[in-house]
Amino acid sequence: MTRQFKWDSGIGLLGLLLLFVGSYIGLFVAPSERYMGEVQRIMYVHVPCAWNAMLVYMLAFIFAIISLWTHRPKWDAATTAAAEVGIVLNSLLLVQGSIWARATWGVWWDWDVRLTTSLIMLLLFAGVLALRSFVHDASRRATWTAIATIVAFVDVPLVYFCVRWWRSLHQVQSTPDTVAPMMVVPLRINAFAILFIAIWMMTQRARLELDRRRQDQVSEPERLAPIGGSNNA
Amino acid sequence: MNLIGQALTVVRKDLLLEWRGKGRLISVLMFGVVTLLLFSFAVGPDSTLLRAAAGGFLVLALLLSSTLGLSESFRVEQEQRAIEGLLLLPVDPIALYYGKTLSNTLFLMLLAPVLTPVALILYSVQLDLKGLAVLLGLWTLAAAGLSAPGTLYAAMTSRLQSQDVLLPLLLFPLVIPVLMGAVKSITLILTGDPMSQVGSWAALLASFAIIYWSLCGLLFPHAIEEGI
Amino acid sequence: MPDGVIIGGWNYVIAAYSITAAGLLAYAWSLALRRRKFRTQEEG
Amino acid sequence: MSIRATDSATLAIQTRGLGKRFGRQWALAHCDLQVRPGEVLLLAGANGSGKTTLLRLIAGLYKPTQGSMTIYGMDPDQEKLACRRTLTLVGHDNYLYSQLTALEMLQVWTRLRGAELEKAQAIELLREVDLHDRRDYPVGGFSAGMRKRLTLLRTRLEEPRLVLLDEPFSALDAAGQNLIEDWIEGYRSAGKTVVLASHNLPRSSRLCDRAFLLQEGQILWQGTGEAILDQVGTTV
Repeated sequence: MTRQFKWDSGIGLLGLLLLFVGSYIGLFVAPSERYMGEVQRIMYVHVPCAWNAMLVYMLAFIFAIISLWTHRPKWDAATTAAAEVGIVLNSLLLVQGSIWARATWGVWWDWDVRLTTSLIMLLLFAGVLALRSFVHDASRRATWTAIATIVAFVDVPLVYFCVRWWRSLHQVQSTPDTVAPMMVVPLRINAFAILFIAIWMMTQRARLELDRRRQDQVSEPERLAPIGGSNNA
Repeated sequence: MNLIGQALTVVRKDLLLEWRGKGRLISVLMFGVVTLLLFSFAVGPDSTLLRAAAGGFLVLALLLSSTLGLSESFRVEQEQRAIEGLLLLPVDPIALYYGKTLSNTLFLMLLAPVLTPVALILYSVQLDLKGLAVLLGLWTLAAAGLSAPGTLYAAMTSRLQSQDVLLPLLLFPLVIPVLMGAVKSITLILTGDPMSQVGSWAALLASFAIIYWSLCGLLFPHAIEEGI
Repeated sequence: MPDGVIIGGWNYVIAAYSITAAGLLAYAWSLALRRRKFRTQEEG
Repeated sequence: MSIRATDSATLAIQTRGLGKRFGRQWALAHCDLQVRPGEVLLLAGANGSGKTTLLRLIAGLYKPTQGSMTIYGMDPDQEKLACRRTLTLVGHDNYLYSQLTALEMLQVWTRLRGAELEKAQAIELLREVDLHDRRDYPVGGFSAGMRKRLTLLRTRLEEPRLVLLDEPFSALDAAGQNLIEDWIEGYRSAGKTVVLASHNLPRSSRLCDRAFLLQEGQILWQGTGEAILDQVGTTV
């Protein structure tokens, strides 16, 4: 237990450290972008959050399939943890996206493909956790969480293509045309930083879920002594 | 074969129940009509605006009515736990799922002949017979797409205290592709389709329906493993 | 200077970074709190 | 009355260390049951002693938390549909759709069992429970006793080999109770297995070959039908 505790806090701390380093480079070392100016620096947290949110949702999907297959509590805990951490990253993503929209287009919200998709994604997975909170029986809760996670994740690509078609007359994704090496470095560092932090969060959340589940696992009562004599078979 | 027979028995039973309880169908229809009316107040008496939004309003009326119909279809099952009576029989859960989904699809299709004329009149839209036929086809695809995850989630939430909140919460974000596809394609039918884009939207609706009919059919037996 | 260049905007950058930090911290804090609450519950 | 045959294939029901936990509560624990084909078994015990849980576990409506079982040699996990074909359970609920008629209910159930019910057969069945005059009325208008009788007809459709009855006598009048008693006698002579849970001990104890007394989810005592009356008189 204590050894386990060490590895995940280690990863968490490493992530934190990397986040400081990456953000420092992103904020103060990397050059400002030609058109976006300083605002482009938001990308150094925004893009890693986006990558990791997708990654964590995908983990939730994979864990959900395993959980449905094996019915093991640990996979249910992993599914829940991944869905919840995904929601946290997704929320951050939306706020950063909104700030980005404000800074570049002058509005707090734009029906951009990625922004819209991530909002719908957030609602999808929030629904999963809402459903979960209403089910009392532990094994049914696990099954239903897994099912809802699978159903929600399969929708993500559909939503993405749909929004893209829906917004067919819409500006091409703005890609910075001068990518200095000093822009790639903080992006990569922060991507790993957020990944490590997400892993730490997922392990903590999964442990919490397993502890809760363990609390319910009362062992079978002692066998009661049979009563009566001659009639007993 | 046996699977299809069982599914059709479930559909027959559901249609009979729907027919006997006409009040339910009529209430859901009235609800749809009322929403159509309310939408026109939200936009105001500007007929150009209304005409442009007619397709969207029509699909929203379908979507809002669908949750009522879906939760109703399982309230009947839970009233005297008839669903448990079905689960105790040697019925394949997959047959049960497809039976319920098919009858829910048919129920939603029944809304079209009432809601479409009301929308055409209220929003003063002209539509020829061919357009009407295409619209019904799109409506069918949308109904099938809504019913597949809708039946799964309606079954899962049918014994939870807050089904009324939970079902739309789960279903609405999920069926956004259906909503967008149906709104875009039906609007094109109503306002003209110069670039003939209806086909690709119909393809989107069809692929959503196919994906979720298969996926939810696979998942439903797990969902009811320990009863509902 | 080319057209459409955004000048300044440091306040947006600061807002984005601090909200991200605050969000991550808040969630980490809630995790720690929930686990602690659970542990005391189990002992009590 | 002891059973020496442990070959599960020759037994109608065999459970080994069956247990079911709901949340933190064990509703059933350490349940070892061996029922031979053709036996009529009575489960007795106070409310919450685990009778219903045991019946629902056997019927496959719950998954056991612990232990295993076989139904006529079949593992319910592997051969779910075959088990369902073998057994029938009538529990506390009536499984009815208020808007269907008595006749239609019977037809739906039979069709889902994969058979077809002739109208004449259905009327004959309904006559048994004295509902033939009401066959075309929606069951929503039926009294509790009439609904119960209609639902109990499920045990006579397609005639399963294992009949599980949870409180079959509740909500029934004396005539109805006599009828169910006759049915159970009929099942016994036809070689079917019956497990019933009941609070109506005077009636059910004279029906059964063996009786089990449950308390706090465990089988505390087993013996003959006559003996359970004395036993319950002294302990409960």
